This record gives sequence, C-alpha cells and structure tokens, in this order.
Amino acid sequence: MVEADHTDALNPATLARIRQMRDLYPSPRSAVLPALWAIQDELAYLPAWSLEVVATELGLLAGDVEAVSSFYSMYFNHQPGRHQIQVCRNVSCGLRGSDELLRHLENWLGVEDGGTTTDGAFTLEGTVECLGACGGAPMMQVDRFSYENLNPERAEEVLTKIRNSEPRDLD
Amino acid sequence: MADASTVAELVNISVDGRPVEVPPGTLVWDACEKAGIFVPVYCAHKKLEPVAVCRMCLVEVEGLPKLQPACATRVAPGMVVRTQTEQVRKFRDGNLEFLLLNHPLDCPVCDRGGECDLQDFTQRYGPGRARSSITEKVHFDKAVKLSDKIMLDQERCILCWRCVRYYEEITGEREIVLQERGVHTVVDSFERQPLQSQFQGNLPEICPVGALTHRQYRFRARPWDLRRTASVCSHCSYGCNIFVDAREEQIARYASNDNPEVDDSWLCDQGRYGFPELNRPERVINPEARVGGLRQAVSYQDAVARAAGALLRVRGDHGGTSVGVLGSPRMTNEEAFVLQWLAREVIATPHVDHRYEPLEGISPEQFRLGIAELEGCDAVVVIGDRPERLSPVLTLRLYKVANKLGRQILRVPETFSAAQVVKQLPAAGRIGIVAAQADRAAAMGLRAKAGSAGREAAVLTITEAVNSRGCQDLGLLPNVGPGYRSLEHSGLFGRQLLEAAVAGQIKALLVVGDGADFEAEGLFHEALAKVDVAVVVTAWQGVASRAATVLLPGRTIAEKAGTVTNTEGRVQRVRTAVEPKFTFPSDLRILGDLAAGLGSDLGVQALAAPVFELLAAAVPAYRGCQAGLRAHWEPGS
Amino acid sequence: MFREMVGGLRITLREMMTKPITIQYPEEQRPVPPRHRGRHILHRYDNGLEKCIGCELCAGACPVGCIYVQAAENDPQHPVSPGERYAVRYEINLMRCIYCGYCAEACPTEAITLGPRLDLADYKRERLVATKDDLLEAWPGFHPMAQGVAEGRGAPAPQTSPLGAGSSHQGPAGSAPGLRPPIPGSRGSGGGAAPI
Amino acid sequence: MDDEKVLTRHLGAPGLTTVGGYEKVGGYQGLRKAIQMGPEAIVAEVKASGLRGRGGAAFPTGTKWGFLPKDVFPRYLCVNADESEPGCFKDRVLMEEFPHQLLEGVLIAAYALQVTHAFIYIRGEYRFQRELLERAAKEAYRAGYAGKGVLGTKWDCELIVHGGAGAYICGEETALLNSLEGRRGQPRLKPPFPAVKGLYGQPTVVNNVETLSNLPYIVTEGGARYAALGTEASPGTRLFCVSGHVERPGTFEVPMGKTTFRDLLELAGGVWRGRQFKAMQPGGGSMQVLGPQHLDVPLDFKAVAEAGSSLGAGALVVMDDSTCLVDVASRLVDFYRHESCGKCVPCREGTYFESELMHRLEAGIASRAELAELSDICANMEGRCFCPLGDTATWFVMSALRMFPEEFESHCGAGRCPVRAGSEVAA
Repeated sequence: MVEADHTDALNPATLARIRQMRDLYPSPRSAVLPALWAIQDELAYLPAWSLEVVATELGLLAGDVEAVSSFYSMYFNHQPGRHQIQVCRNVSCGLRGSDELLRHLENWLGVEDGGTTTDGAFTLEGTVECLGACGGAPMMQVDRFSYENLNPERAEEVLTKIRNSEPRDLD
Repeated sequence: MADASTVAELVNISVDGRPVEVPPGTLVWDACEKAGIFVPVYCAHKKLEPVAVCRMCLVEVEGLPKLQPACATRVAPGMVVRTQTEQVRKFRDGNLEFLLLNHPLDCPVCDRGGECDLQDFTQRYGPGRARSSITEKVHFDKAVKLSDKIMLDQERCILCWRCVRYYEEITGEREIVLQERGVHTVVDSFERQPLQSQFQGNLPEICPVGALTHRQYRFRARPWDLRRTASVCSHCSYGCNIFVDAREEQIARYASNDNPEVDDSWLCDQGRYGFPELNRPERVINPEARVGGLRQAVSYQDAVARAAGALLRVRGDHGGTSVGVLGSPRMTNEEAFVLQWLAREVIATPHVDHRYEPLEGISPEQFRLGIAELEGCDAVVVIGDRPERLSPVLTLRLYKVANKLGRQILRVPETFSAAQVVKQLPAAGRIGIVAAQADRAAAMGLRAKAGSAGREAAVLTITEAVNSRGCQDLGLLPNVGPGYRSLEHSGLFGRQLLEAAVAGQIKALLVVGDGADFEAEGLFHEALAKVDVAVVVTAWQGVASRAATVLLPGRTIAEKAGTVTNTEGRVQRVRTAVEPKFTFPSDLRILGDLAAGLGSDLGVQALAAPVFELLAAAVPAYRGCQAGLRAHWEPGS
Repeated sequence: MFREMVGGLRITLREMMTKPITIQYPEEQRPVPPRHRGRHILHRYDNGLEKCIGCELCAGACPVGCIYVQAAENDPQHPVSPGERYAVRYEINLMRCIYCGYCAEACPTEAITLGPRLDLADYKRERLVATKDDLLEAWPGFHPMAQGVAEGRGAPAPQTSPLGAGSSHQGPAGSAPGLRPPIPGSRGSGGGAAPI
Repeated sequence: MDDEKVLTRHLGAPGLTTVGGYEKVGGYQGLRKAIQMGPEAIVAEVKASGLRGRGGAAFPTGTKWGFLPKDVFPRYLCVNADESEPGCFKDRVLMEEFPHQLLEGVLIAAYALQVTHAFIYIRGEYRFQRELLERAAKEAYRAGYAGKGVLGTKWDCELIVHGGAGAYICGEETALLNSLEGRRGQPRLKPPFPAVKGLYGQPTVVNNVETLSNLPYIVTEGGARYAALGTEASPGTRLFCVSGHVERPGTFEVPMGKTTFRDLLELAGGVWRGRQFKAMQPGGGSMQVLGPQHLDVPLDFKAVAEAGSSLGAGALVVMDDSTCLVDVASRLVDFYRHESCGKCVPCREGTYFESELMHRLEAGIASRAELAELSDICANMEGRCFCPLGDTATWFVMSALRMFPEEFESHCGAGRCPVRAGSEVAA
C-alpha cells in the first residue's frame, strides 16, 4: 500500500518543532506527546493523517501513535469548537456548586456536556480531571486560563467577553 | 546432567502443601504447574513476557499481605504458595464477574464456544449466576473484518493483550494496538487498515476468548464435532507440528502443536490456511486400466496385476533401464525408501527421481545446523530472501534471535562476496548460515571462508517441499543411494528422464505421489503420451491420472501414516487425520503389492513401522529417530 | 347357564349400540396433548426469520447424537436468521431420536420444539432423516427484504408468542409443517417420492 | 501563625518568577553550596532532614535515592508535576509562585544523583504553568544554572519540561515513565523498580514537585534544622490545600505533627456559612473519609493512619452538614472510572460496576442487596489491582459506608437523594 505523504499539509514551523523535539530526547519516541501537541495547536485536533506524519517523523508505526493519542483525554480526533470550556466537577468543585454551573452553561449555550455550539465557538466539557484549582471552586478552564470562584452570572460574563473578543468576520 | 552442584541451586517451595523444586527465577505459575496444580490465567502465555493484567492467577504467598500474580512473581527459597484458599476463591469468582459484566451473551454464535477459557473458568471458578442489576453493557464493534483471514469482535475481548504482545514481541509488526482507555479500551488496527502480516493465523489461537477468530473456520464446526490428530504441516519443509481437526473426514482447520525445537508454537498463514488444497474433490477414487485402448474401472487386484505385467513386459523387451520411476517430495520416508528399492532392486533401473530439476552435490554437511540451534549462534547470515519465502516461520525464529536474544542477523543478497560478509561478522563465535537449497554452494563457500577466518560456522539449508529432505536422505535420486551412498551408475534426473521418454528411450513410467512437481511441465505431458506404459499412483486427477495406462488411487498426506523428515533432518510422524472416500490399500501397500507382482518381496509388512525399521537398517542415521529426533549424520559422511 | 349367556349377550348388544372409541386412523386423528413430544419443529420469528442460529447446542445436548447441524454466515443483505450465524443444514435422524426433548431444553433461542406429529413410519430409512426443509415452519411467500427486515445485532425484538407460531401446537398432526410421509395403507407403494 | 516557613518563605517578594528576583532573596545559593558539598554530602543532608515524599506515598526521599545502583549511567531524574489528585493544588501554587525554587531543587537533586537529564512531567491541563516553567528553565540555562557545564563545573544538566495530555494515572511513577517514553501511560510491572530499571531501562528517580522544592532550604539551612520544624516522626513543614465547605479555601504551609486538622480548618476560616462540620477527606480524593471525632488528630503520618486514613498528597476537603456523602462518593467513583487506564480487570471493570451502582444508589433506585454488592465489589478490587488506582477507587466509598452507614441505607429505594431533599426542605 502506498501511503500518501502528508508532511506538506502541516505548517513548516510545526514540522520543525516536531523535529526539534525528536532530537531533544534521548529516544525519539519520547517526542510523541509534544509532537501531537504541536499538531493540535495548529489544527485544533488530530486527523488520522497527522498521526501518520508523527509516526514517520519519529520512526514509529501509525498504530503506535494512535494507541498513544487515543489514551490521553486531551487529544481530539474530531474538530472541536474554537474555545474549549472545561468545567471541573470533582469533589471540591462539586461541593461548591459545579453541577449547577454546568447545567446553567448547558442551557445558556444550548449544548450538552461534550457538545459544540452551533457557531463553533465553544466546546463544553464536564467530564474532566480535577483541574487543580480547588481553592477557587467552582471553576472552569477556558483554553489555557482558569476562571475561579464562579457563579452562573460570572461564567456568562466571562464567556460573553471571549465570544465578543473574536474577530467579527466570524459572525 | 544433574550433578550435585546444579541440584543445590534449585529452589524449594511449597504449593498448596506440595513441595516442589524449581530453578531460581522460575515463575510461580510454572512452579504450580510442576506441582500439578492448575492456576487459571488469561494474559500469561508461555511464549510472551508476563504482564499480569488479567489478575486471574492471583494466589496467596505467605508473608505478603496482598495476593500475588502467579504469572509474574518469581519463586524465592522457602516460598509458601496457596492457590485454594477462601480469599483466592472469592477473588476468582469476583474477577470473573467483572469480566462477564461487559461480555456479550454470544456463546451460541461464537466460534470459540466450547473451547473458550472464559467459559471454562466461569464453569470452574466463577459465579453460578448473575446477581447484578446492571444489565446495560458497554458496546463495541462486532464482526469486524480485520483482514481476509481474521475476524475481530471487540465486545468479546477481555483485553489480555496477548495479540498486542504477540505483534510486539514475536513478529515485531505491531499491527494491532490498544486504543482508548478505561472501560472503553479496545484492540484494533490503525484506522482499521487490513492486517498485512503473514502470521495472522496465530492470533485466534492465542486469543483466550472469541474476540479474534479465523474467517476460514467461521461457523464451520463446534469443538465437539472435531477429531484431532497430531501431525506435521505439509506446506513446506520446515516441519511445523500441527493438530489436524477434521469434521466428517474433511479437514476443518489446522492448529499449532508447540514444538519448541521447530515451530516454537507459531504457524505461517500459508501453512495454516493451505489445507483446502487437501479437501479438493478432484480425487482419483477407483483403480482404472486401459483395456483394449479404452480406460475403465477395474478391481484393485486386476489393476496391480496389469501394472506389474506391463512393467515386466517392458523390462523383458527393452531391459530395466527403459523404465523410469518418479516419486514426489510429498511422499513419506517409508514410501520413498520402498519406491527407490522398487526401482533399483526390483525393476533394476537407475532412473529414479522425486523432482523435476536436477539436484547435484548434496551432502548432510549442508544441513548441519538445526533450527533451534540458530538461537545459539552469535550471528546468523541469511542468503537472499528465498529461505524465508520457502519457510515463512523461519522469519519468526530469526526475529527472536535478533530481538529477544540480541544477536546479529545479516541478510545478504544471493550473490555476495564471502570475504566481505566475513568482515561484517563478530570476531569470534558461532556463525549460522541459512540458505535455500538452490544457494547451497554459496552457503558452503561462506562456511569455508568463515571457518578459515577462525569462526565456527554451520549451514542450515532450506529445502522445498515437506519431505524433500527425506527423499534426499533415502536416495530417491538418480545420483545417490540411501544415506547419500555413492552409486556405480547414476541414472537420469527427472527432467532428463522425461526428455529420454519423449525421445523414445524410456518405454515405461512409474509415477507415484501427487505429481505436483511435474504436472505443470509440458514435458511431463509429452512423455506420458509417448511411453507405452504409464503406471500412476496418485490422489489427484490431472495430467498423470488422465494419461495413465494403469491408475491406482493414492492418498493425500492427510490420509497417510508414516514419517517425514524436515529440512534440518528431524524425522517426524504424520498420522492419518482423515480417511479417504475409498477403501483401497495405502500407497505403501500398493508399492509392496506391485513389488510382489514383479516377483519380489519387501520382506516385511508394507506398514509404516516395519518399513521404518527396514530403512533405518539401510540408513543408520535414521535409527531410533521416528519419534521426532534429528537424524544423526556422522561428520563428513 | 342360559342366564349367563343372555347376560353376556346383553353387554355385547349394548356395546353395539354405543359409539366406538376407536377411530378410522389415519383418515381420522385424535387431538394430541399440548405437551406431546413428537417430531421436531424449527420455528420462525413473526417477521419470518428463522429462530435457529446454528449454534449446535441441540446436537451437543442430544444423548443419542441424532442431530447434525452445519452453520454458515448470514449475508447481511439477505439474512436467514437474526445476527451473524444461521444453520445451512439441519438434520435429525428420527429413527435414532428418543424424543427426550433435550434439544429443546438446550436451545438458546427456542428455535426447536417437539411437536405433535407422531406418525413416524416409512418404508425407506433415508426418508426418516428429517432435513431442515422438513422441520422448518412454513412461511408462505416470505421474502425478508419485501418485509423490510433489516439485519439486527443480537436477539430480535421480544416475541409475543413464546412458542412461536402457535398453530402447530393446536391443530391435528397433519398441520405440522413440512413434508408428510405417505400414509401406509391399502394404496400400497409407500414411495411417491423420487428414489434417493 | 509565626512558624518558620520553608516553601513559602519568600512569598510576597517581587519578581520571584524571574531568575533575578529569585536571586535577590538568596535563590540558587543552595545549588552553589550543593556543588561545593558534593553528591554524597547532599544525600546525607537529605537523609538527615527526614524529608519524605510529598506525592502521597510518603517514602523517605534519601532512602529512595540510595536505591540507585552504583556506577550505572546514564541515570534520570523525573519530577512528578502531574498533580491531579482531587482537592490538591499545592504543586500548582509552587510552580506558579516559585518556579525557580523548584528548578533549583531539581538541579540540586540532579547533581546529587549525577544525572544529565532531568524531566519535569507536568500534566496537560496545566498548559499555562508548563509554559511558565519552560520560560523559567530557559532563564536558568541563560544564567548558567543548567545546560552544558553548570556553574563552571564539568557537569552538564538538561532540563526538559514535558507536558502530559490528560491522564490521572500518569501520576503513578511507572505510568509517568511510560508516558515520558511516548507510550500509553499505563503502569509497569514491578519489580524491576524504577530505581533499577526506569526511564529507557536506566536507573531513575521520580520525585514530587513539593519534595524537590524543599531541597534549597535543606541544603542552605541544613537537614537538621528542617527536621526540627516538625516532629520526629513527621519532620519538616508541609503544604496543605484546604477546599470544600470552608470560608477561605487555599494552600497553607504548616509544620507537620504539631498542627491538627482543627488548626488547619481555622486557618481556612472554619466551616462556611456558619454550618456544622460533617466530614473531611484528608489527603485528596483517594483517601478515606474522617469524621468530627478526628478533628484533633495531628497532621502526622502515623496518627492519621491510626485514624484510618492517610495524609496522601496533602489536601483537606471539608464537607458541611448539607453534604450527601453518597453524592460525593459517586462523584469520586465517576472520576476513577474515567481515569482508569484499562490495564487490569478489577480496576477497568470494577470502577465501571462501582459507578453504575453508585448512580443507582444516588438516584435512590438501588436495593439493599445492591449496597451489599457494592461493598463486595470494593473488596474484590482493593489490593487486587495492578496499581494503587484501583485500590483508591474503593477507599472513600468503603470508609464512607463504614462511617455513615445510615446515610447509604436511607438512599436504598428512596426514589431520590434523601439528604439533599432534606436540606432543601430545611432551607
């Protein structure tokens, strides 16, 4: 079987980053996670062909990479929303009302847990690990930033601000 | 040899109160087995490294607070193991409950039903009934065609990882991997691309449940329908040990029968799935003879008498040398030996061969190295890709030597410079050289070169068909006699013989065996048409059966009993796995009766065992080897 | 003595007047008790698919080894039974069968039951090996695709009648599905069928 | 409280996230001193400090280092920054506030163990913190504290910050090593232990962020002084994260052994909204629940163990009297079900079984027989799994069931959660 070469489909900077990570570790295989992060940063998710690219770059088989990418919960194999909302529902947050927060956001955004809004702006996730901000419970993490001590109104406010800060031409 | 020092090194442990002595480093599971106590296990497999994921084998070890996995714990002196305590019993029950929680109720349609470890252990150790109110199971894909050979059912999978580890440790191909995690974990191929391996057939065999099944065997039979016979795979000359499972005198499947010296429990797909060849319906089922120009069915006695009469007539008219005798590398040793005797001693012709192309310059030295001895080599040179194409299972042995034992494997093209190769070898130590028989001269040349460079080298030659080696050892060749004895007068090689027949010098042909080596050759056709007498003993309809003046129904290798010799010289038994549709005598008996018709007596009954004694007397290397030992050829013989 | 003769005759005369309990078998037949274990029936679901999945558990349970099953894989486009597997051959040697009903016990899908048929005699042994065609419930004009039956995984929707088509249990033996051997009688021959 | 601080002693100093700011408060002096002391003296000092692992297992750090076979190189140091224990956020604070203190600790340990590659495995969710550490590491390289020839010596040390991607199990040290090798983060069979055969098959030490952050203090101030901060059985200070139903949740550094749970609760402003204390979970989501009778237990490994729980990763989750323990248990079990790696049967299937039963129980549709089933399942999991994750998935449920049996029983067949229904009526 002739495998299509997909390396062109990636930004050269991403590819360079993958190669840099490959040479950083004592064993190239260690660069699988950083390489997947680099691709997800560019494409927002990991299409099957990108796993083959990683495999080729690191001298692995595509199956090896899929075994890894599917194990970790933060890699997507489908296109998520432009922003990812993670609502922590573990013990500390649960004790301080994260269920109500999630229910409110589900209603407000019109999506179920795990769904993406119709405008593609947000993917809502309520099944995440403890996000390590129990001191500010309840909290949510939007992309890489934490928003703590939330109540439904404050969460709405935060998300409205994020939505409005997007370039207008997306509307 | 067990001298005092090695005995002192053994570790004494007790399993359920039974004392047992094992070498240090032995796994507790093996020690239990040695003590005669069975510990249930799913993930552990003799040929794979322990992972201890199924937890089924947890046992009590005195002094340790937690139950320990017998499959991964090594023995320590004075260890006290208990496998039958209440704690262990309760956990086995609970663990099976866990396994069954998400296991579908597929047993009636599952091919594994009746020979499934999950069924068996549930019967033996498991909960008698379900107690849970949780009836919703996690669902996965079913009946996934992983390739044209393998079917995957992810719901039935208990995630023992055997398939994944097999691909990682045994073949190195890593085609099946674990995906997802937690209760959603599955085994699958990348993007469900079809498996490419030529060793897929081993997957269903190591799968403890019905997650991976053979598509060929799909819904063919239940284990209680099958009759199992231990035999040898007839695909190539490697001699993998198999079980032939037959239903109603049709082969239903091959299963591996571990022989660590030969196959190490793995079969190739060509061999495992190749048996439909033997189930073909195009069989010769009646003795026939040309009576007055017209072929018709005759009685067996009549056919033998006609054959003997015709051969006698030709010998009388033109002399013994006007008769040609052709065998087949798919004959048993007994048949090959009797056939060459029949040719040389009874018909008195030197023209006897078992193959089309000439074979010259052979000696036992070319077969000195054993298959398992490859593991003792410091480096192995493989000449060309022919050895692995002929005997695919060799690839797995080489992978083991390279990967598990960390030895050097050097694959060189068929044309190579021996001096260059020797330079790449380790400075000292044992060198194995693997070559197809066609490359034997190059292999022997390399051996000499390596020998003179201070390495100890030995050659393993890979022959072509299941009993090519036996036919050579027993002298079913025109240029050497039994045991590679040199002859006063060499006969004609197969092809020359046929040419002589076309030229009219050979007046009669005796063709015994499946004839597969000749059937494709136009020369064979011409020769058969030309000769006055063609006595054919064959199982299959074809060129030979159609042209025969006297035709006798032969048996396939699955219908025979006897021995065959694999490429390393191991003499192994083939047993009658299925009965033919007719009741005529076996090929060996036919040869004996033919000899009697020609006025000679074999001296013993035409049965495998007595004939083996006869051939062992003629070829001393074979003495005492019929139960799976390598024939012992004296150096330089 | 005369009195005894008259007494005896009276009984005879009285019985001549009553309706006989014998019947004109085989033209007439008695109803069979509902749990009678006669010749086997292979059932269908209401949608016409065969209940038998070819699992061979009946053959495994059979104490005399009179059942032969050969399974095959369903074509998802034209399934014979629900799920992956069906019986392509199903034969019972009725001469060897002891009508114990273990096959019905063992059946995981209630595909086989023992029916009301009891006239199991023939002039030819071969004809007493019942084939699948003989045993299967009739389903006139059945085409799975025409009925809109799609392949479903696992067991089909629950059946309303646990014993399948109930008619075979109520009617006289003659209504049991499949081939009926010719009734031995004055018409003789015993073999309308082609020789085997 | 005016106890001496170790980890948070520089709190409030400006520019601590930069090399310059950290150097102003005496940063990297520990590393300089360590290099003068030499590896053996550092190990001796750490042994003297009595420092015990802060990741949860509380194994003495000096002893752990001592397990490395002599003269086998290369060796590796891995920093476990995969903090994902529910209720625990101390490492996050240490990385956000004092990144250089951590790096200094890492370098000291790396020098003591003579490793040339130190990996900081940080969980994927801490993306911001990962970038912060990467920046800090770059600065350290520039300042000559890491890289080729550290501080003019012949010793090279690479600092590699490696991001995870969302897997609680990678906090288990062998799973972390697998993840770092680019494999599925599933635990490995032990033995061989990482100290003998770890990363890339070489001797490896895995230490927690908090453990290593203590090293600059121990090296500069001496092990004995560190040990004296706590008690003999539980030396030093420790970060505790208090969360849940308290007025001021947060992280507090307190001396071990001398402080009680009640002290800690007071530091966090007591139970919120004037409610009553009902239960607490010391040590994070994995650990057994304790009740009001345990409030005066000191923060001492042994004392907490005797009370039937463990200090674990140093978290305290407080629950007030409106809390439904079945709800909390169900939440935790769901978490373990989601995070089970799927390697061994009792954990993979057991957590699924457990969570399905907990859902039924929480919804009030389970029977009493199912409650018995639940404890039976837990018994079949505890101590039977491949790694501790399966065990910890049962601890909270088992202990809550033991301590508050009537609460679980009241759920059986109630049709809904009686505790929360009751509190709604009360409110």
